[in-house]
Amino acid sequence: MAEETDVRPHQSKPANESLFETPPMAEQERMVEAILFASADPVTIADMNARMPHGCDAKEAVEHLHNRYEGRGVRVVRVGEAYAIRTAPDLGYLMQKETTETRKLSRAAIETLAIIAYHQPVTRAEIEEIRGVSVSRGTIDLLIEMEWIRFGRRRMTPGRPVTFVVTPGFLDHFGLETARDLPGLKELRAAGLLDNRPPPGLAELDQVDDDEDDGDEGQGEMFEE
Amino acid sequence: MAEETDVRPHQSKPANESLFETPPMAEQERMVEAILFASADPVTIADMNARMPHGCDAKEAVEHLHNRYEGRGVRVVRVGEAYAIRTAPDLGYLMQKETTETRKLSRAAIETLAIIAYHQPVTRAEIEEIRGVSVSRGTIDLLIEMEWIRFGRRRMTPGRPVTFVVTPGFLDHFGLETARDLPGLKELRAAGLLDNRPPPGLAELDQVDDDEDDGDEGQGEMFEE
Amino acid sequence: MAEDDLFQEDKLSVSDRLAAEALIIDVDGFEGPLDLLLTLARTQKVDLLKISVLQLSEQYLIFVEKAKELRIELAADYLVMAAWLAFLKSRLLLPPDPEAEGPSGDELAAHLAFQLERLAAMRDAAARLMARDQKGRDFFARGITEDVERIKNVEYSATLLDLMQAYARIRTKDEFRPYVMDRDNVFTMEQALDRMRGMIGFAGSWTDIMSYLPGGWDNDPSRRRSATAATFAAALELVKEGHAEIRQSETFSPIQLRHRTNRDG
Repeated sequence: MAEETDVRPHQSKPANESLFETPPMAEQERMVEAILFASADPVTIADMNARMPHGCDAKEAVEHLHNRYEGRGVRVVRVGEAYAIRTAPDLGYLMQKETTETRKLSRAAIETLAIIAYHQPVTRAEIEEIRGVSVSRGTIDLLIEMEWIRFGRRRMTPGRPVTFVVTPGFLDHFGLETARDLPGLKELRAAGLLDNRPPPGLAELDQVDDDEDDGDEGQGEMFEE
Repeated sequence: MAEETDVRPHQSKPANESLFETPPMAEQERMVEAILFASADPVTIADMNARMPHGCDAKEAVEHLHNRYEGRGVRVVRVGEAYAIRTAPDLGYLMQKETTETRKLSRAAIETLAIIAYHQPVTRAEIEEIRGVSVSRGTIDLLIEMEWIRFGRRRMTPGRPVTFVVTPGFLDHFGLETARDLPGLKELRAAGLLDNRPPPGLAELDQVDDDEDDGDEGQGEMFEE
Repeated sequence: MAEDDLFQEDKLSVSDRLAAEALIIDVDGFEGPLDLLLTLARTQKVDLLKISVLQLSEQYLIFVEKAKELRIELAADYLVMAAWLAFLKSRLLLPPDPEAEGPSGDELAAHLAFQLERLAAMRDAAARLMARDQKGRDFFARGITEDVERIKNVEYSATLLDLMQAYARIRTKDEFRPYVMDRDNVFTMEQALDRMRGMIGFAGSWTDIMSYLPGGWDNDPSRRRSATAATFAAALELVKEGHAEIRQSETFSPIQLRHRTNRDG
């Protein structure tokens, strides 16, 4: 009986096992490291064992490798029944490349901003009315993101539309104490910023505008009627 | 007095440096480890530095990492100006699954590639002169398509012929740090086999040509007369 | 010297004619006359530096002659080389003519020997190169890679002057224009982007971008055109921002979009 148990392992050994010694565990660890590194998908223990020389214990080798990578920039993770090497989660930000680019604000954005600055508080419908074209959500979002405009109080009219006002950040950026410091049309014209003469009949309208620019709270209502 | 010396270092620090301390080298090593593991292609030091926090020294970190992986299943290799992690060549047999069916290159393609690598920058006429046979367009196209060769600068000779040079992809494929590490390069150079040696007679006959061509272009004519 | 060489030619004729015949059968296997010469040179079983160029020339000429006998068509460059070697042979055999111009036979022979040695060296170098460990065969690159997401931070700039000019522009020009809603048939990229931002998160698999067209925009040709263009532009924008991946198998085939899955692990 005792003899039999002694003998059996030898008999059951395939020929290649006696010819080629099982590699030491350190070597097996190298193997699973290379396999996990190069594979396009996670690899199962069975698959690793199939690829490694006979007698290897991929499971144990993976465990050693897992411990070796503890605290490193990559780690050995289990994915279902398989294993893979992945970036340490805290270093995910390295997979991003940030570039900063200074861009001139689009014409749509600068016009929208100007209208908000001159007419605040102003609703989106009013901005569109003044510009003559619809204002994209992206433009408003951008200006809000830049912290140059913010939501003001809702207008007490049907639909209770939100209004937009400029922020202290806006004033700071443009070197203004208040939005009222913005020059009116008359001043713009005097400064040569307006070279195209107003169409006939518009002179009066301008006049009204300029007056109203001083009291900017009330301006918005003009368009609601 | 003691107070002053305490304060000075803080004052002299630029704003961003005092806000974000440069990570310790061990941490930088983790970072380059994550970056190199994430990429199949070699990554330049400049690219690593651009992705790592301000003040990091990717070059030093890569060196540490290189030493750490000495003897492991994967290793840090230099490819031209960049670095990559590759499996240890002795473990290639484990990766049969990953082996990409490499196109069987023709003898003409292999020789052309070797001539470009050893003689670069080299013109098509020079390749033909060395091989004693015309180089088919397809051969050059194939090598370009494999991203092993690319156009170099034009030769400043009549006709301004294009030259060919090998790429970092070539170095990567053959595990070369630089083109200077090509096997036997030194011996070939010492034996004068990489010289442009004008054929006798043509040197005088085509005096003008040879002067302008660095003495190499004239050789091809031998078979044309 | 001349007699010596003539004698040599006779001595060569038996074995070399046989060798030449064997080579002719395989003439397609040669990469040009220089390659053939190199093979012939190797039959001399001496260092390439010490080959007898005269003997080599004769071997080559025998080869060409034999080919003619067997009515095997040789490429022109083989014949050009034969003519040149015949000329070289005459230079080598005849006593140097002090009146003759150009290089001596010995100089020409030395250069041919150099060319053969260089070609042999390049062959050897090519073999050594191909014997190196190669990527994808002996060593391997990373199998699971991660894309580097490009995050573009845009800082917008505007001056007070820009602001005032913009306002002046609106107040002096646009205000007076009667407001007409003429954009019924225009679907803007911003609209498409808004729409797709909401939907892309649910699209885990490849989806034809045409399926992102808003309802009611796919019947009228002009509306469809506008919506398609806007959706395509918006899709590119999403890809640029790193939120989506886009592909097209070939020209004019459907363009497909999918949500870019974030790294896991």
